[in-house]
Amino acid sequence: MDFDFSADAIALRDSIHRFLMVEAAPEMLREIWETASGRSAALRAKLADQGLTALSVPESHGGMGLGDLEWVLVQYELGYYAIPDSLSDTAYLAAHLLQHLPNGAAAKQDWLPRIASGQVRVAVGHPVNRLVADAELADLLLLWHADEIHALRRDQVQLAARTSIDASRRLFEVRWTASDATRICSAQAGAALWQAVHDRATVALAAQLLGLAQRMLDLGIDYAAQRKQFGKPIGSFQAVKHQLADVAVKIEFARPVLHRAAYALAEQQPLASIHASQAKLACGEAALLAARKSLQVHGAMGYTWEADLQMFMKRAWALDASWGDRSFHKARLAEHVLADGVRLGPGETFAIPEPAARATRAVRSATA
Amino acid sequence: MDFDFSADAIALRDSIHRFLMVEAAPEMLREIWETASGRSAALRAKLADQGLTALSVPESHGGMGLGDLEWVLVQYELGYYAIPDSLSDTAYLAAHLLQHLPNGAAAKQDWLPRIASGQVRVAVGHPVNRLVADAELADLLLLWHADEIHALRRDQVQLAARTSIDASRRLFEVRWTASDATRICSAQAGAALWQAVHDRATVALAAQLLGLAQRMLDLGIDYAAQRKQFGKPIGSFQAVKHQLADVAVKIEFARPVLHRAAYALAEQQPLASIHASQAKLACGEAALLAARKSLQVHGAMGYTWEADLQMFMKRAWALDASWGDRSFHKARLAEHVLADGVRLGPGETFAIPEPAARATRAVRSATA
Amino acid sequence: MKLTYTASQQAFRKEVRSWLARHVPKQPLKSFDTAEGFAEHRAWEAKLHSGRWSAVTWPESVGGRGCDLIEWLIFEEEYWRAGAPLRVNQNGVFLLAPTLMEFGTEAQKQHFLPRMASGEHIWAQGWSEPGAGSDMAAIRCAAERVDAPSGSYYLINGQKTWSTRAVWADWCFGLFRTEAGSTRHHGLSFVLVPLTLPGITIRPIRQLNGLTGFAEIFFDDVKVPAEHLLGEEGSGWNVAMATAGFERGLMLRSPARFQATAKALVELYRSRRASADRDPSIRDAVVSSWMQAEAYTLSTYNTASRLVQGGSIGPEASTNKIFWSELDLLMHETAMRILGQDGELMDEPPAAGEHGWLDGFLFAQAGPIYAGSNEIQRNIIAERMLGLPRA
Amino acid sequence: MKLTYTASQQAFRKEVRSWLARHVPKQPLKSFDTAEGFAEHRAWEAKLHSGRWSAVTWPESVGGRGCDLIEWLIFEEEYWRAGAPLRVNQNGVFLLAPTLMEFGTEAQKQHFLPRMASGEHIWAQGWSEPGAGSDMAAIRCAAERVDAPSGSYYLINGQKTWSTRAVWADWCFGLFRTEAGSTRHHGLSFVLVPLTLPGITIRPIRQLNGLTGFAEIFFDDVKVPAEHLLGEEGSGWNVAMATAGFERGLMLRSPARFQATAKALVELYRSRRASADRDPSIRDAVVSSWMQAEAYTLSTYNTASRLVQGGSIGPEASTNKIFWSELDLLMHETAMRILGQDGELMDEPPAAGEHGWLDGFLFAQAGPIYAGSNEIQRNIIAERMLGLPRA
Repeated sequence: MDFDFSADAIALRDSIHRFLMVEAAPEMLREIWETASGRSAALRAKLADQGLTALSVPESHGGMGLGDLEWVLVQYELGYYAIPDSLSDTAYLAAHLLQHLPNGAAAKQDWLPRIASGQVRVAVGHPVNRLVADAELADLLLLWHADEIHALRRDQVQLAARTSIDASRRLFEVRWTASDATRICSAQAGAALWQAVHDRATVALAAQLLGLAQRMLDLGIDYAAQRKQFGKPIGSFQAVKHQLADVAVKIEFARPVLHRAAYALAEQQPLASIHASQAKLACGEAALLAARKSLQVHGAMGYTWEADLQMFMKRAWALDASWGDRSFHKARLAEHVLADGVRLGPGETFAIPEPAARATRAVRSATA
Repeated sequence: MDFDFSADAIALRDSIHRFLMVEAAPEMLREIWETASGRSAALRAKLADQGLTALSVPESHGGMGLGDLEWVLVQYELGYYAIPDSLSDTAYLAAHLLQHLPNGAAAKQDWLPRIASGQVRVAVGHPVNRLVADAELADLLLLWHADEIHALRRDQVQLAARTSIDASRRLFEVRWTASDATRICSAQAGAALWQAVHDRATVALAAQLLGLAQRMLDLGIDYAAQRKQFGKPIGSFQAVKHQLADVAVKIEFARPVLHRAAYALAEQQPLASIHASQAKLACGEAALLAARKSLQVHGAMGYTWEADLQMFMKRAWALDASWGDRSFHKARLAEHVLADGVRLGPGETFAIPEPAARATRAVRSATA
Repeated sequence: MKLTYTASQQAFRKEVRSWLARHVPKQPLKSFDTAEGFAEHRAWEAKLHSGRWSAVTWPESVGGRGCDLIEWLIFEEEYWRAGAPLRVNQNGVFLLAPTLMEFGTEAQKQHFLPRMASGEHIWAQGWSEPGAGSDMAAIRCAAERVDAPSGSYYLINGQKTWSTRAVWADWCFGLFRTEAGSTRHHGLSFVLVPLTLPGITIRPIRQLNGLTGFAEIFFDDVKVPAEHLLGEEGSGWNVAMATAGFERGLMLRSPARFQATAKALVELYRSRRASADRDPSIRDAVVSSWMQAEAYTLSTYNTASRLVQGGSIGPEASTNKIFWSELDLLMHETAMRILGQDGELMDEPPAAGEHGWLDGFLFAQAGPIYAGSNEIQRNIIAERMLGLPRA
Repeated sequence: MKLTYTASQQAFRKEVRSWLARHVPKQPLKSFDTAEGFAEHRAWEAKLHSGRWSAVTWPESVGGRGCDLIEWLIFEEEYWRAGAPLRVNQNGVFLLAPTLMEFGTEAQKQHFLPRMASGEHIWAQGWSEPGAGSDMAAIRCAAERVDAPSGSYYLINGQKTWSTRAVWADWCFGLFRTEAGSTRHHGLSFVLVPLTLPGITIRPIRQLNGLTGFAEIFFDDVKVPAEHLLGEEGSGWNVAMATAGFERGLMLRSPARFQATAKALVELYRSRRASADRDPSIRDAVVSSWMQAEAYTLSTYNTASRLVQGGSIGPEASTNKIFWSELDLLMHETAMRILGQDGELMDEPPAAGEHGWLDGFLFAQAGPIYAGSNEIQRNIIAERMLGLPRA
């Protein structure tokens, strides 16, 4: 029983943390928010330099061959710094889809090395989302059609931009036509792949939400320690202390839930989807509470565009409802917990249920 | 538009308040709690002396002929002082049932004058309650059977006592046999009467719960002002202040909801049941919050038998689930609010809906 | 107790309803936090005034209808029921006007009230300063009285912030320190300042939603004629407290507003029930929202009926503020949960009659903060209403 | 990261499960807050000891099995899974023992630990005093050292209160003021006191549920041999803080306890679903309870695995306390909502395997209060973990 990440993963996390602290200051985020595309080629190039685009591309395709456990740490940092980029969609989700395509798919050879080298952006259109993020700048779009996977270039789709409250999200309605030429994976093999991608996106967002929660807490602490009212720092008042302490408790108890979900993905456990939903709910709850309480501690200042807090709040609100909103994930949890014959209670936390193992085998064969 | 009670009603409330302050000190409650019957003939006699048993018995039967508006004020006081007696069942609920029996029922003549004079106790067995309160000392039991009303003397029923956490409640399983001889009202006329009694019991408990909430708040305030920790009264700490302030807010906003419900009963409005449910939910929520927060403010002392708080908490917990628990009343509210064509929103608060007026007429004819 | 409307109240409701049905703009106005929207809203105030609906509780002599609080509540119900525009001059009509009527000279009343009613003067607030937010007695912005031959004036220097409506408003009211060296709530005066005076610089503050609902005001040797002092010099704290009482109290947020939101929430839930019910706590939150909006309405009618009969406002001021601000958050958070991934879209066209949920959600975030934070309100309740000892 | 059990851990689980299956009493014991129940529970401690299960984390030399924390968690899981009795000697085994092992002399360890393991000594706590609850440094109960020819002893005078288990316990541990005139956390010493000594009067305190789970202890010239000092004289605060750390931390409430409750809650909901679903928020609370019990379990395994690898306990001590006490309240309040009118009945026979919900509900009320109130815990989190300034 060991909850620690490998020393290499920790080193990766630490280096990304230090890198983003310098390269992704709030002022830079503001600048990128205000650009037309909402994306910075320079930032993407730096992320690629750090090796992040290559993270989970197999070594055979020019990548580092790392996996879900490394990603969960990286995603947390992407959340903490509210990085406005499609890195996760490209280098985690699309890379996962592509590398697990049934053997012989040309798309693997075409795209994985270019993902690894940071040359391309890939957008993923999953049916749980009504809109597709980052479609405009995408070189490739991987789109769901009746469980099939279709690959389209940017010029093969029509886009209509939609505006999110979070200016770091760039969302699009996508019109396109499915054809034999665009299909790169059958529905039979595709179903499990789309599920695997959804689970990864769920954990990725959970990690980002937890990073956002911690950032909003940190912003609240800083403000409360500096701002004075009635001759004292407001952070010395119990009413402020206790609100921030509650956020800290939520974050502390979401973290191991998140890490377990990433582990379940990495191990392809049959309950990985359940664990992913639980992680997104726990981390989302921490982020929403952090937003509310940090805003309250900031007072009117928190309600301004000038204060950094707003960028993190908006991102938290938006991500919480993305890749399945709270209702979606709660329904999935409830179905599991309230089912006949489910094993709950002391001693069952790390047990691997038998019956669902079939589903796992299906995923494995689909990805073999 | 006038929310004020009549001067007479206020005077009655004030005199009962002063009376109970003297006659129903916590030490006396403790004594009664510990008796076998849980009831005090002396206390009942004093309540009768105050005119409370005669309150809503018609003047033609030796009573004062008052109604729901006076009762809601009295019930609040009964709650505030946690009076361990079946006064409400006898003099409010049973008196209501009996006086609205179709003309000619002998039971009216037999029992109403004796209720008014304080000679008898009457228990009411409504199907929403699994057990019958105060059956053991009852001279008369009014029992539901397929919407009929049956009247039985104590020696016509068999009782099995059950133990409530609230020692001021005496609950019984009642075994009895319905017969033509025991029936005093047909199902046709009975249905509306049972409904009217349920609504009145709901508002009565709501009022008691609000009185309990205020009492628990007052106990918390007293304790917080006296008890010192770290060299200061604990009531000077924000963490304590804010918990008690939240209770005060809940109480303030439950009170007009309660008074409106009593008014709707008095006016036989078609939405009286809905208003009654809302009152019980609002007052119950205030009482549960007051229990939790006052206990927290009391610390370990609140967890003892010695501290008065426990008597009020237990009563609040028990009453909140009686005559329809929260789920029951919430379901009734939801059905109303979410129905097709219901009139909600600005300007509708005091509107009397048309269609349901038929039901009211039914009650009126049943009680004519 | 009598919870019914009189015939005359019913007739009043009919009259309001009928006027609004004819005049409420068919298309929603632009936000009054934009230049264009501000002008549209000012025109709407003038339109209201043309029907004598802009300040119904004022005496007829200054443009009102002499309505009592029950009629005011009826007016508000019809106003929100009709989906009429937000009131750009709320600061003036609901906050400043009662203070003016209580403390103003006859000349001040005759000058300001009609212009306020007609929308000619739109008023901004000037309470907070960078170092004086929740702690309003920490105000430092100075107004030095100068008695010049050409007439006495106050020379104002300093800064105000979080000044609602100040970006496009004509006038601002607020507290200034007229006695140099005084501290806390001593030596303050309540002054009315034309925002067009030389020496005034207004820096808009961009809000969460990107618009500029409030501003910083910088005063650099601004000369305000002495007749714009409201109440006595040095008694500004008492004058302001009366305003703050109104602000937190009855008229800041009429129950109709929350009833309209609750109704919209019920409709939103009903229209998306299949997806919303995947999280069963949503239905509970919807029904609870409706109940709380009803409770707020009943409580307000209760207070209003007491005031109409000559009673005085009690601790409702502070309990109200907490109740409606938390209710507003609950309703909008619940709506966002129902909307799911549609919630984040700023360009989502609302369905027929649908509430602007995202805008409302953002605005609701400010509720527990402005007009005295809820933490301050809880202190007030604990100390003044419950009698707990000060720290 | 590796979230699986080793073969030896699995074997250990099997061994625990098999022993418990054979020995856990078929009928629940009476409450240990009654004389008869106390005796039954003491006998159960002895039975546990006979299988070497009463203190699995202790070294074998003093009656334990040298288990690490992961094995301890496994033991707890099986213990709660089997529905085994509550531990009457929790104060001793989980709170005092770690302190004894760290600060005790060899003689003290050899004397006390085996007797604790066997149930011969049941321990009570002696922290709080009437004027020293949350503010433990306000302790006044005096222990004056007297060096007599017949041997040194402490002369104890004063009072302790809220002393858990003290009504029937054999020993009590606690803090006493050994330096007259000292203040706050100076001049305190940690002393072990036999409750049978002359001059000791124990007054049971009746709890909410009518039973006597704690007591006041009055000391009137009580002579405690000096060898019962634990740690150095005057260093009691440090010794006690180590105990308090354990108390609030990992071992006070094992996750298995809450998982067992969560499981029972799911079963209760399923068995009464038709009526419970009338309030749809109940289902949400049930699922949320399960999720939080899982989160608490994962968090504890996370901490335990770090400690096993030589790491140290962090701010978990305070966050844990808040989390489990609020979860316990949530679960029992939800159960009471499901039970409705059946909830108040003290004589309701639980259905097969059903939890004693009313008892649990009452006990859960104490959670946010004892072992350092949740208000104190939030202060600690804010000041020590988040670095916010002291008041």
